Amino acid sequence: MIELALISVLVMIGAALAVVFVRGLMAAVAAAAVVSLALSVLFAVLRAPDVALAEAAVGAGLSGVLLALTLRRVGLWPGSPSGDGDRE
Amino acid sequence: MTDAMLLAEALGDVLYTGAIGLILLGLYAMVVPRHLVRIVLGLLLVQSGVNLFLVAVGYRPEAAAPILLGGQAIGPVVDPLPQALVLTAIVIGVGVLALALALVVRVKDVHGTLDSREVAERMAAETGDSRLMPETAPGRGAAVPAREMLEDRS
Amino acid sequence: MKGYGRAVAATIFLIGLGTLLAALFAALPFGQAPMQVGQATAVVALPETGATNIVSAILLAYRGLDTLGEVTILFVAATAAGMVLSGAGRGEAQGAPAGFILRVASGLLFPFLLALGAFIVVHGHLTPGGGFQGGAILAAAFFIPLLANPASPLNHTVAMVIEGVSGAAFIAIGAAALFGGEAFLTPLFGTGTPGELFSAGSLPLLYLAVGLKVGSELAGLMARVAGEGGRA
Amino acid sequence: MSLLDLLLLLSLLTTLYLYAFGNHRNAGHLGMVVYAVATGLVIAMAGPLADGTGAVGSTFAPVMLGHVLSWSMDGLGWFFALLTTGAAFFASWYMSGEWNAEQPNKRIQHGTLALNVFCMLLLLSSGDLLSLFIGWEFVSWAAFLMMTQLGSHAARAAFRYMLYALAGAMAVFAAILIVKAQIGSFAFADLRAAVPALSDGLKWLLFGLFGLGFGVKMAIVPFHLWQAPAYSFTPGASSAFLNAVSARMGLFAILLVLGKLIGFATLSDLALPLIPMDAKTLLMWVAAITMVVPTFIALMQTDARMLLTWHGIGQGGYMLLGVLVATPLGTAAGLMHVLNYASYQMALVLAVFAVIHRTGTADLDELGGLIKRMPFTYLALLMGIIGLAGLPPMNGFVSKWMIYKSLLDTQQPLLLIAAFVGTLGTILSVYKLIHNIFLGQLRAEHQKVGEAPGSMLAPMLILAGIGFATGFFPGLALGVVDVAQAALGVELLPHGLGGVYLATGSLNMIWVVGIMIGAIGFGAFVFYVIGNRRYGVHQFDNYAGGHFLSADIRYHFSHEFYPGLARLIGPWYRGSVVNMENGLMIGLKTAGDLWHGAFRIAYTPFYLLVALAIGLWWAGLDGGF
Amino acid sequence: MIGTAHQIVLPVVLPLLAAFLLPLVGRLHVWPARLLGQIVGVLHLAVVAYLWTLVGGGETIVSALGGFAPPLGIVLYADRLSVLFLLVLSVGILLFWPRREHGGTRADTLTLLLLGGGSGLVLSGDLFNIFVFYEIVAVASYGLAASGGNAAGFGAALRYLLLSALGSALALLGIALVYGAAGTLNLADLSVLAPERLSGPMGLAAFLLLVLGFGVKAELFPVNTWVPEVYTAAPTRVTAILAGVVSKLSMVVILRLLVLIFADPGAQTLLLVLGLAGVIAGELAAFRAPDLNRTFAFSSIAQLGLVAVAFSIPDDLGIAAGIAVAVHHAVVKPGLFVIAGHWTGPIERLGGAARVSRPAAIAFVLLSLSIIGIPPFPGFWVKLLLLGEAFAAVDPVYALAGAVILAATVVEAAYLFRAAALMWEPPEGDNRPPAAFPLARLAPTLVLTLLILLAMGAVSPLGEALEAMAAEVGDAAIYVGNVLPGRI
Repeated sequence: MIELALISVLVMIGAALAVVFVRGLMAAVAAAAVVSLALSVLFAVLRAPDVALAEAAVGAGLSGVLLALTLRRVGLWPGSPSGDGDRE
Repeated sequence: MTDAMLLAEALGDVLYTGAIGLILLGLYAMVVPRHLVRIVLGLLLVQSGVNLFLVAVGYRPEAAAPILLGGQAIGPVVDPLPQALVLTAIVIGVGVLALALALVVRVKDVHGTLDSREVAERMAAETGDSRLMPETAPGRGAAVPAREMLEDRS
Repeated sequence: MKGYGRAVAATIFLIGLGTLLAALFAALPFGQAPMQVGQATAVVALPETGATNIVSAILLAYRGLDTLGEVTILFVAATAAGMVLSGAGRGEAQGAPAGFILRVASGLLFPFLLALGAFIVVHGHLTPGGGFQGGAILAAAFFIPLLANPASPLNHTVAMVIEGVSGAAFIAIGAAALFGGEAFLTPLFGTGTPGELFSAGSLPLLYLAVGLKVGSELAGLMARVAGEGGRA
Repeated sequence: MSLLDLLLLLSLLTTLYLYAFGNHRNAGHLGMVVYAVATGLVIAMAGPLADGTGAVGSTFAPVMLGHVLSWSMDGLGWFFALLTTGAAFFASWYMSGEWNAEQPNKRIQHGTLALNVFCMLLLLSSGDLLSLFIGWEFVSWAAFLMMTQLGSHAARAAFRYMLYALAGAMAVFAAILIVKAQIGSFAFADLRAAVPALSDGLKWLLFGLFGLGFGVKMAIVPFHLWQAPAYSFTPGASSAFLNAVSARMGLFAILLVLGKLIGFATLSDLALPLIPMDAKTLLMWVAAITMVVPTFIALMQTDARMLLTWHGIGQGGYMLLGVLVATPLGTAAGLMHVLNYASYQMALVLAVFAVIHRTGTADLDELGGLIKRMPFTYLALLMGIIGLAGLPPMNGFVSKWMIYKSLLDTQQPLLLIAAFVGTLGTILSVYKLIHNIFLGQLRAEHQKVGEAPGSMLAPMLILAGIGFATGFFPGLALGVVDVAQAALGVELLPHGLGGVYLATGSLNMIWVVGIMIGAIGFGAFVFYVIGNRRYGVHQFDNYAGGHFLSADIRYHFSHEFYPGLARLIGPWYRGSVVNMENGLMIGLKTAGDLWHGAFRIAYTPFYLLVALAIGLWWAGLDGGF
Repeated sequence: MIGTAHQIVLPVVLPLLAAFLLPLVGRLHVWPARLLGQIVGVLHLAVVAYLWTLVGGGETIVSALGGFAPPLGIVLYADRLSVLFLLVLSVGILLFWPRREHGGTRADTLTLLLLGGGSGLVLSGDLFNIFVFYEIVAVASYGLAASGGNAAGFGAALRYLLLSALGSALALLGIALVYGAAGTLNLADLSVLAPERLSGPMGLAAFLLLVLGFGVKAELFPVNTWVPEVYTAAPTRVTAILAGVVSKLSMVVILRLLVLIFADPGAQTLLLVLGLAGVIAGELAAFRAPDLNRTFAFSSIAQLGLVAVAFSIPDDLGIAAGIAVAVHHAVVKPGLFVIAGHWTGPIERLGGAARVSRPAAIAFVLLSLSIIGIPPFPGFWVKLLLLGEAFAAVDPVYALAGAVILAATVVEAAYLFRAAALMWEPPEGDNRPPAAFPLARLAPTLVLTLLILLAMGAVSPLGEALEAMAAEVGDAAIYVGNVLPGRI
């Protein structure tokens, strides 16, 4: 169990580093979703299934979708018509 | 000190480190980068870190999840209260996130930029002279005279 | 370079803050928190409310006002987001229907997600999950078809009616107790047989209201951010 | 209902009435009647006050937040109240006739005058420290309202005054709150009883705060910068009233709090470390500097009003010095100087405003030769400057002589020299005043100027006459002073109608004036009758260097009147105090800009981060987590 | 005597219920929805007035929601303090009900939610529940801040949101610390347990986090950077509500926390330092503010700093002074913001304002005098109460704070009267005088000015009521005894 926690924390911190420092915002958003997933694993480890479920559904799923939609809307999604890519 | 306690301590260290790491990285992302989306992501990280800490506070080694399958209490359970709190906090978080993103979309719309400093400057320029501007003017804020008025007036 | 100055200053403060936080957290020995209220609740939750999921019992019974507040926050956020975006231009990537696979998949997914969400919501008082998690899935169920075919707008009126009525229902269920001279949100209908679907008194009803409200609000939020908010 | 109630109610109703209906042409007359009645009421109060311990209380005593506010007038307040209502009477008289007819904002002028009178009476009858502070604020703001009447310049000057006054008021506020915290009461008697038990540090603190607060109103150096412009840019009668009375409120408060409650004796026991000086001597030196510096600044003024108001600051120094001597003679001198100053300064200011009324200017470079055009104004001004300069036969001489004498008696030669230097400066500058306005060549544009109307002449002449009468018979004024002196607990000064009678030397003005008039009459007799100088020279009938001068050639020497002195004083003129004030303003602005900028920074969470880090560090300081 | 009137929940759920249904009504037509909103506002006021009749004599109402005895369930707690601020909230929101903006009925919905959330904030007796209601208020205020539909409004709202949400996250961390250390969230329960479990650095750290979190809305230094931006960019009425009412609600929460849980010198010092820094920063920045809106924004930061200083004085009268400052500010500042909202633009352009609209200029002067603290206006008595306490406090640090406040008063007078004096001047150069003030727009200001003038005549009764209220609030034992009878 501790191994799982350790791996999840490592993944989480790594993803969080990516959220902060990676250049593209799309990648950052994806990394944020990874943070949420790792977090939900941690919640499961902590015997909080409700929270894990919520984090996975809301944190990783919904928030990620919202962020992605926003990026698309403000033209930071690589494929968006008038977008200048996701560079800041 | 038993193995179980050592193990719990190690788990605690790992989790606390994770929570602190998320909080610090989130704070960094809110303070240093200037892109508003990045700042929003930083906020997300801080919230996640706090949530993790809150759940970790309620953890108890060798206790079951607070769901009484079969309708019976079997042994100790981990503290359900922080879990309920975190559940609430997560939903609050997503609400705030959605509003933040809506504002991001709109700020991009009206200011033409998502750079925090530029937005601040444009706002200062706009509110320097008059209050209500026609809203359908993306990228407005180039009103130089208004900016001058904000400068030193003896 | 000015930017670096800030980064360096922030890093210094953050390192200091991290040390302090570590020291602070260390003062709360892991796994040994007093948590007296939590444990007390865990003991009495089942007999008092009839819900086997203690977290749900806390959310709906002991801390029902929190939950009301929480759905309210979503509602506030949705309203505010609607207001903020109501004058905005349409999203940039509108109009182009998604590919065949997504369309078909969304068609298949819709009933599945709907059923899953509903299941999670109504079993919230028994098993992990509940109004929020289920509501999120319901929201996805309604939102994915929208992604697949942007031309078919989310029916805002329906969403709004669900949103308003379910919120009002939550308050109405809570306020019903007031007329009996009890406090707001006092569970009704007794506890039933723990573990059964129809148990835990009015809690499943509350969770249903929460699930519907959360689902409609989240769907509305996503639709608005996606650029569908112009008409609401 | 006591007499005090009646007095306060009367002035309050007058204020309300005049604010509403002050535009009526009879407002000035109404004011005269009211102030005459008020003066009568004040005089009627004298009876119970004469023995020094009595007081006329008010039945109005509201309880505010558990503090009973009380008002009661003792001899000290009575003395200043008499001054106030009297000055208001003359001011109102001045405004009753032609002046009244030509002013655009009569309602405000009459209303603010009445308001000031009311507020001052309230202050003068305050019965505890809290009502004293409330009265103090009222007086400050009422004066502010009076000063802003003319807008622009006046408003700026008034604004400056307000900042000074408010800073002073805050010092007073702090002081009374400290008193309250220490002795648990706002009552005068409690403070008086508790003073001996207070620590030296606390006494210094109270001395400093009260001295600062009340000193600002008195315009003692270095808090004097506001006064001259603020008083000068106020219209006519209001200006005269402010000059005569307003700054005296500071003296009243100093006498009441530092003199009566804390006690000048207590102050002289407060020794400064390192240098041989105590708190009282320190204040006396401040008074001495206030006598000298503003007087020489007055010398440099080119605006008649500014010249007079700068003198007003210096004259305040004499009064403060006199009362600080604290002997029967010194106290009487200081208090008498208050009355004397009020009479001649009012006459002077009213005369100058009469000149402005006729010529439209008070610029000393733009006037001259008005003696034939406005002879009665000239007479009033002449009598006034004689009083201001402290020369016989006017009353200014009596009080100044008493001040010199008290300094001599208490062996303070340095202060005596300062007083003489101040008087010298006064004499020099008042000559400039009368010369530049009335003597010399009449300007072409003033050929048609006529004498001021009777409604304006009468008050100033009567005031000048009072100045002469109390110079001739100082006993008239000393009798009034006795009441205040008794209330202060100072031994009464032995005096008669003609002057003071002391073991160390007496002054009998009846003899002085008598001899003077006799000598002057003899001189005139010699000059006019024996010397046969019976015709006057026409004002334009002049020549210089063998040339006859016509009226369009300016030969009237008025610009840069004292060039040598100007070179001497010039560097001091905009000196350290002005720089200090500027520096303070610049510092304030810079600090404001810094904070303002800090709020405009783009990365606001940064503050949160910093505060959090520092706060947590601080929280962990004692004992760690 | 404890009444267990469960109606206490009505001020919370009534507006929420109406808010949920308002969009449906608004779907039909706008005006019935707006009418519904305002009717509920009036109803709220009526309920609050009724509650006042219940608690006005010193009684308290405790309602354990769901019938679950505290500390397991959430309790709502109404004493005079709570109901007083409910009253302020209710009246403030009714006076400044938002105008009809382009967002249809959404502003009305948000206002109702603000009303309900704010009511919950002052009534709640549970730490996390307070957090939830705080978030409702916060999110509603983000939305309202952007409701002007102007570009600056969106930017300001976003930056406000980011700061405030970060603060909330930190407050949640503080709550986590409190729960981790004490194991309960009920304020009364915490009050009993705090001396044992939350004393020392841990409690101080938790308090710091909570104050920095809740302090965002209370405009506490240094988390008040959003204030000038939002108050300038938001619609006037929203500004009036945020500055006048919402900030006070957060201060009430901080007061409850301070009195019940963190009643130790460290926490008091912290609040004193933050409050004093706010006073200094606010007054100095206001001194250099370019327009009236920013002037008042900064001045309100300073006033909230005064409240914090007052609350930090370890004495019941300090609490009374703090409440007095808060209520006084809640009455005065919205009125001033209405004026600032109409006369925008640089202060220098105010020339001629008094000629254009004398009532507005006079109201400005009267309210300014009161806020500076000139007798006989209520502001003076408020300052007397505050400073009297500061100078009487045992710790000489408070006397120093009092001196700073006195000095700040002079600065305050300087900038307020610079503006006031300008109003009576003719316009500078060929500037036009500011726009005339329609009486309808000025009405709230006039109402509030009248209120101030009326309060002048009732200083003593008000002061006594305040002191009684403060004595009740300041005694944690009363609170604990009411919520958890038998624990003390």
